[in-house]
Amino acid sequence: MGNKESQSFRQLFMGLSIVLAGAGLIWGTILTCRGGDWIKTGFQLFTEAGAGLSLTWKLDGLTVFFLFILLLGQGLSSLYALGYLKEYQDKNKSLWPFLINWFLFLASMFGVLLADDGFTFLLSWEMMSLFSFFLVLYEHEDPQNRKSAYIYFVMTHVATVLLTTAILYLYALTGSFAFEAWAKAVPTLSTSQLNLIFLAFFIGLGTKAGFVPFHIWLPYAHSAAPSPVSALMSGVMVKVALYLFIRLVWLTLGPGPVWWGWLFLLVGALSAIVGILSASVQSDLKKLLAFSTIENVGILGIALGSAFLARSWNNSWAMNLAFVAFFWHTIQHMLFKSLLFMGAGNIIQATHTRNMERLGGLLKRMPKTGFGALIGIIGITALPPLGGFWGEFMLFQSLWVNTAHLANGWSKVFLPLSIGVLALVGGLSIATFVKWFGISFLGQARSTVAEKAKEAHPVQYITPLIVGGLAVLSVLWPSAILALINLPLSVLRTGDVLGISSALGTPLNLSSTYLILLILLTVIVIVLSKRGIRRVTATWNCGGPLTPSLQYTAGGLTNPIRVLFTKVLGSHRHVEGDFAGTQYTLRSLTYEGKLKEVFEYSFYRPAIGGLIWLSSHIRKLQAGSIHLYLAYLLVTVIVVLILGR
Amino acid sequence: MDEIFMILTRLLMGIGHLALIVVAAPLVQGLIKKSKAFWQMRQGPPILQPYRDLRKLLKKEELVSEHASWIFLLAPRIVLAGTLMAGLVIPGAWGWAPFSVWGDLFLFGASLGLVRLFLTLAGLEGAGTFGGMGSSRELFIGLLTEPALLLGLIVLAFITEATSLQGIMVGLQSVSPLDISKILALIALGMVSIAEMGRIPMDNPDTHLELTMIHEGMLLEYSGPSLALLNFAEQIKQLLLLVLLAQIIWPSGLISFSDGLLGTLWALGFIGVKVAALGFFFATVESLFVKRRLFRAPHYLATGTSSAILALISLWIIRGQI
Amino acid sequence: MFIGVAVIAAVGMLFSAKDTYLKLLNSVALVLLTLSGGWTIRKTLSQGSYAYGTGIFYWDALSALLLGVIIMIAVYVILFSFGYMEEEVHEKKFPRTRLKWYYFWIWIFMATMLLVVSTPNLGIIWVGIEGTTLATTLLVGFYRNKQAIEAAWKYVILCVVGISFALLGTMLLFASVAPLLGQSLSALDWRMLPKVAGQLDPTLFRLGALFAIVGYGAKVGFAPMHAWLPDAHSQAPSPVSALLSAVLLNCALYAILRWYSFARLTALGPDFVGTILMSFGFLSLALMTGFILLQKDIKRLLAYSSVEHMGILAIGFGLGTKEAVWGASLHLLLHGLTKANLFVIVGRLVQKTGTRQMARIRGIFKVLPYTGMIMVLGLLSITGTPPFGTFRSEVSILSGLFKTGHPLLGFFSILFLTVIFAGFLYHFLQMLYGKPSSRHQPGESVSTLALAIPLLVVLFLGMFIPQSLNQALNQVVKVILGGV
Amino acid sequence: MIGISDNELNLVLLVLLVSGLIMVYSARVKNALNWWTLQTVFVSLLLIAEGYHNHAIEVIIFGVLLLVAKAGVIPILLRRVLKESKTEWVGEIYLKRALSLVFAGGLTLIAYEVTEPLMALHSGYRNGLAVAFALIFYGLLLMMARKVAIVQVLGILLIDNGIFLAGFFLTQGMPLLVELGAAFDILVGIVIIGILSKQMLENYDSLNVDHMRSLKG
Repeated sequence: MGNKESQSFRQLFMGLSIVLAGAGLIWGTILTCRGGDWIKTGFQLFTEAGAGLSLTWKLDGLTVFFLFILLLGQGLSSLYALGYLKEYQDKNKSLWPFLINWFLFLASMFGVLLADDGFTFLLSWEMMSLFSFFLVLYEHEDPQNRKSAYIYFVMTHVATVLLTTAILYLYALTGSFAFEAWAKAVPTLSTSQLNLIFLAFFIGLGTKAGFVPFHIWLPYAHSAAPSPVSALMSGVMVKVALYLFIRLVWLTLGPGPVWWGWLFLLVGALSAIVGILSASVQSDLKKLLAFSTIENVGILGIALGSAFLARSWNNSWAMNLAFVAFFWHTIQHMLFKSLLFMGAGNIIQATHTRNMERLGGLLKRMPKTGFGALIGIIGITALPPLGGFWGEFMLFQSLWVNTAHLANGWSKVFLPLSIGVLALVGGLSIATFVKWFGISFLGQARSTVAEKAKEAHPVQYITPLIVGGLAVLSVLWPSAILALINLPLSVLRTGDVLGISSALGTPLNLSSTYLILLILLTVIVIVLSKRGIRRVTATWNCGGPLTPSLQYTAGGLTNPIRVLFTKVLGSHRHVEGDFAGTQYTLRSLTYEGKLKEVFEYSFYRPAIGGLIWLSSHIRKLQAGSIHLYLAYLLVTVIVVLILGR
Repeated sequence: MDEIFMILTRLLMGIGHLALIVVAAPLVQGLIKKSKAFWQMRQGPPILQPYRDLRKLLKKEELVSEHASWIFLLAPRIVLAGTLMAGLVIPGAWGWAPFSVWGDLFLFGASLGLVRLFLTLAGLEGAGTFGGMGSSRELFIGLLTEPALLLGLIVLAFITEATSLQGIMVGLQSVSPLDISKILALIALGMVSIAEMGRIPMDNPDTHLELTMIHEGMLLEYSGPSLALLNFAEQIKQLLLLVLLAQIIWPSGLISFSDGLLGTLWALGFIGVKVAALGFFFATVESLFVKRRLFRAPHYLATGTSSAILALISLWIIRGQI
Repeated sequence: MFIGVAVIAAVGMLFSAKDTYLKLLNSVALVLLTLSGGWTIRKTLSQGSYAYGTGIFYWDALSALLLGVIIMIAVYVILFSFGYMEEEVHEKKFPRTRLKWYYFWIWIFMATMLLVVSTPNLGIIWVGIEGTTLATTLLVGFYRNKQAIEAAWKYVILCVVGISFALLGTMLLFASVAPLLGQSLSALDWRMLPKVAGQLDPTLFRLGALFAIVGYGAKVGFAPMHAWLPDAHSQAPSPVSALLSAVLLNCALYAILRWYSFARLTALGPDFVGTILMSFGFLSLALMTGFILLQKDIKRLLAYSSVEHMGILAIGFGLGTKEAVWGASLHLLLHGLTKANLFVIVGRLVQKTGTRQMARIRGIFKVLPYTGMIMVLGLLSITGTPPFGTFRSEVSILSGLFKTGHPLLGFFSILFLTVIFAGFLYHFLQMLYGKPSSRHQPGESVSTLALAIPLLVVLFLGMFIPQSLNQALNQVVKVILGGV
Repeated sequence: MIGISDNELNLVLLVLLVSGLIMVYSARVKNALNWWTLQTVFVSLLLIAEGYHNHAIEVIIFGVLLLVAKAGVIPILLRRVLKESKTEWVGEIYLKRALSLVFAGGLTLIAYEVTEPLMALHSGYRNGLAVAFALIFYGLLLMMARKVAIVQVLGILLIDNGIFLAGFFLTQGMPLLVELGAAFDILVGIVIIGILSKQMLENYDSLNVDHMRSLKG
């Protein structure tokens, strides 16, 4: 389609998407503020589908919360896409695939959130994977992207195998697809059945959520997709998977044995560590962000685990805290991660590279993007004053409460250890994002593309700033968020969060105080230290001239981490020095560092290899000789006759 | 009416708390320098020297690298402010902290994290080699200290069943000074704070030999007022850690108005003595050991973390809950 | 009557090789076929069953379903083959004079299949099935090159042998029925059989059923008797492949279903035949994953996937629960449509690119965008991805598998389906993107999109199943499960 | 019901079985063909005898037709093809002749084993059925273990004989329509296969099926 009309289509579609999101948000807010009793009851809408496979939808507080996330994400990323797509349009790349799949993807996510029975869920779940796959595939010119999309789609399908199995198994046991029917029937099931179903759900959904070790696809897909899509996938789609954990495991499969909680806690901790470790040694703008998504999912997993444990130790305070932490962090991560992906998108469009080793000094050239990104990294590293911290704050607290109120047992050691893990993760994430921001935005440009970089289209830096503004707002006015979080909590039968606001409110109101005080102090300091003259000079470099190559590289900045965790990261380095004859004068030095995805190489590749081997042997059956085929026939006849008697 | 009065007193006390920290910080620095000099058989600079240095730096002209952006100038301010924010949760001379809600011990570590973030960013601003080197090492050591710090504090929280530092201090009064888990936690915190204060064996505050320095490396590009602020912030951080340790070793509980002026002054003197003693102790440590190379840091800090974990286990074992 | 139409048309084809004449005749025949067939189907579905003449011809819901599939696909494929064969002639694949023979055999083939679904007599069904084999043999070998002949030879030999087993089975059946219904033709009428099903001599009948299933199974292409299928499908002209895959296999399956539906009533019990069907189906499914995963030839890929889908159908029907059979009947229809469409579009593709090796086909989206789109739709439909109807039918089949207490089988079936999906996706992505080779002839008109009609039907059925179809399918279920 | 006693019947069956075995064992295509013709004659004679005994004229006619068509037309047709293709030896594959004879023996046992539950039938008929099955298995064996196309055709014909025999013993004659259909199909089948083998000759200039293994995997 021509340039002109594609422009109009771009604006039309994205505008529509934004308007829809806005309308949805406003409508929802109004209905919610009007003390929505209807939310608790929920409404159902049947559609004729024959053979008892009917599509049913339901809306309750839990759904409303995630719908809020979805709508917010949709609005923001659509707004961003409005600017981002312009580049494709200038390259005369057809926008149709993007626009159509964009809408269908969003629609299917709505379907997943609203689904009230297994079949509807499966249907929309598959479609969600399908359309996101097409979106990842949008930049198919690069074979690497095609590979990523392929890996993504296949892994989600393998996960869906387990989901389908579990759902059909439940269907066979209860004779119905409806979630309520399952919940009713669960007490009648045996423990082993329950555990099997739980495991199936855990792996199936965990793959989509990006739990380690089912996370292989996530870095590929999220980095291959166009940035608005990455924002949507990281910010929203992953959360949809987590929503299903609550819907299917917490609400449907019921409390379950204690080890479920431990599993969540363990896998969560593992994901957090592995995710952030891999992130810290990446030098690819978007891969790094993708890995950090895995980390945050891990944190959310820890929160879920804490909630499950609290439930089985019926410690309602810890459970409330855990859930508040969970939902709070969900919102915050959505905001910050989409913000960062938008920033990355701007950089990529300005420099056409994702490799941080070629960036640098962008803050001077794209100041507004840079400012947004700065807010983003403070938030994502879970540092005060921004919201990222307060979520973890409550998570810490819930873990502490869980432990303190526990009669006895080794759990009293392991739970606090997870606090230690979180601390380690926090430190690592600081390192990671200092690298992400510092290397690409600070210092001097490492390549000509970085030097020539220009600030992005206004929409593209205004949107991140809006997101940042929202993040700040959420800290300044936490009670609003609490009111929102109250909706799902009321569904999860964990009592009213405002009920314990006496205990909970204070720290969260503290968040606004903290922010204000910090700004106040900073301002005071600035005012007080405003004396003296400034002079701009060259950086001191032992007297020598300062070339870009003298800067610390992205790899170098986090090299200590890489060295310390060589085993976990599967890192290989190969240094080659060319000494001119003597061993004193070094002519050239080549350094090559490689990272092997440990899980990928230790589990997935062997599995695939085995599959290929097997099928290559099966193919030998068709050897091309008709005599052989006749032999098959004869043998079949005889076998059937013998067995059939 | 009395509500407003309460708020006002809170505010005033808070300001007083900060003021005390601000005033005392350089003094402690001078004291430590002095005691190091004592071990090195030197005269050493006068105790008030740090004040003079700060004043001089604040007057001086400031050089800014051509590659630096606005963050270069913003960083020192935020670093100082963040350090002060960390100060708000540390119970001061009167065993009272402006911020004392449950969970504020996490706030302490987090504020220091914020400080670290901006410091390291500032280190990258200069586009030079040493700044990057400093940031890289600071980040490395930082991520290793965090768990030990948090776990140590958590153990104390479990001992006293409170998660606000003030509550912990109050609770610790009733705990015997020789409580095994407390001592183990203390060891952990001590090792952590050595690393945090950037002292031997982790880092050498006095050196400017490029290849060994960490903290100084990040400050290399700074001069004039900004440098003053950064140094000042470092001194404050040091003071805070010392106070924290001191309060844990020998907690001084809440002093209410009822104790009157005398009691207040007594508390002030008491904490002064404790901090001075600790400072002297660390100076001694610094004089006895040498700086380790970077990749020995993990072992050192792992020791800290493991002692914190031991503290935890021992706690439950003693309580007979395992 | 439409059998007559088919036969007359077939004979008529021989009179002239003129292009316009052939096209005209075909079109007329197709119109008549559609009209009479449609009328029959309507009548059948409205009154449950419909007997013609003295009951030599008889249709119930099941036959009507098959009849519908045959006619729809026949119209689609024959219309397509106008342009296709023309192109082949241009490319000197065969002399124009043989064109009429092509149509002649096609229509004979049609006639035999129509006979199969129109007669109520198991004996005649056998004759018809054998007839399909003979009618298609020369079509498979139509290009008369080495490979074509090889394929035809394997096809005819294997199928004739298989079918003769089916004849033996029919005789055994007759032997067990004759004492009860007398030595007449009506003894093999499956309207009579249920009445006496109870008193059949089980030993004789069991032997007969076994032979019949193995025999017709060879024709359906159950593994490990599927060997002829990929060869025949890959060597035949693409329209013929479409007919073979989408219709012929279903007709053979139809024969099995007739046996199955009353074998359920005999002393063997309802599950005897079902179990055999299921084991064949599962075996096919399992083996085909391997063949599909490492396939190099695109038409063979489709052929193997036909075997796989026949396996799914066998599982579905063999389960014998209402839901599963419903799904299987739906799947029979959907698979027919999808596979016909895929063979047609792939036929075009092979014509344009001049190769069947998938490794040589690249960058379809660049050269043949519309073909590419249709291929994406086909890929999604054949792998049972929502929102396509195949998803729904497969889910109901699988859920039947779970309901009858085979969760493990169910799990593995889903797993195999996924592996197959991965294979298909891989091959198609490779072909659709990348850098097109120079030999590809770029460019095509929007009219290509018209070829996607069957897929669009499948898509529609995935989102909404009209009440009428639903009722028809329920009737089919009744027929197969005997009023369950 | 057919007018001959069990002994005679068993004798006939023995002849049929042996002829089948010899076909499996024979090294020359021509021999196999001859033996098959002999077998067919016997089979059709059985039919005629039955018809004669039951005074069923149509059965007799059918038997005669069968005699002419199968024992007359087909052998001639096949001989012609043989002459054209100058094939003489049946090419062994997988199984040498001796070994295939052993296998044939095994298959015979299986045939008896399979028909064993059919005790309900008259014993002579049961033997007949077993022989019929054995012949079918022989045919398949012949097809899978010999290279030459014509031998495979012979295999089919052998199977056909077997089936016919089975039908005879089971049902004393299927409904005529089906019988005719079956016979007709076989004839057409042979014709088509003949055409194919002609084309095979053109393309491969030999009737060795084993050359055709290009379609794999």
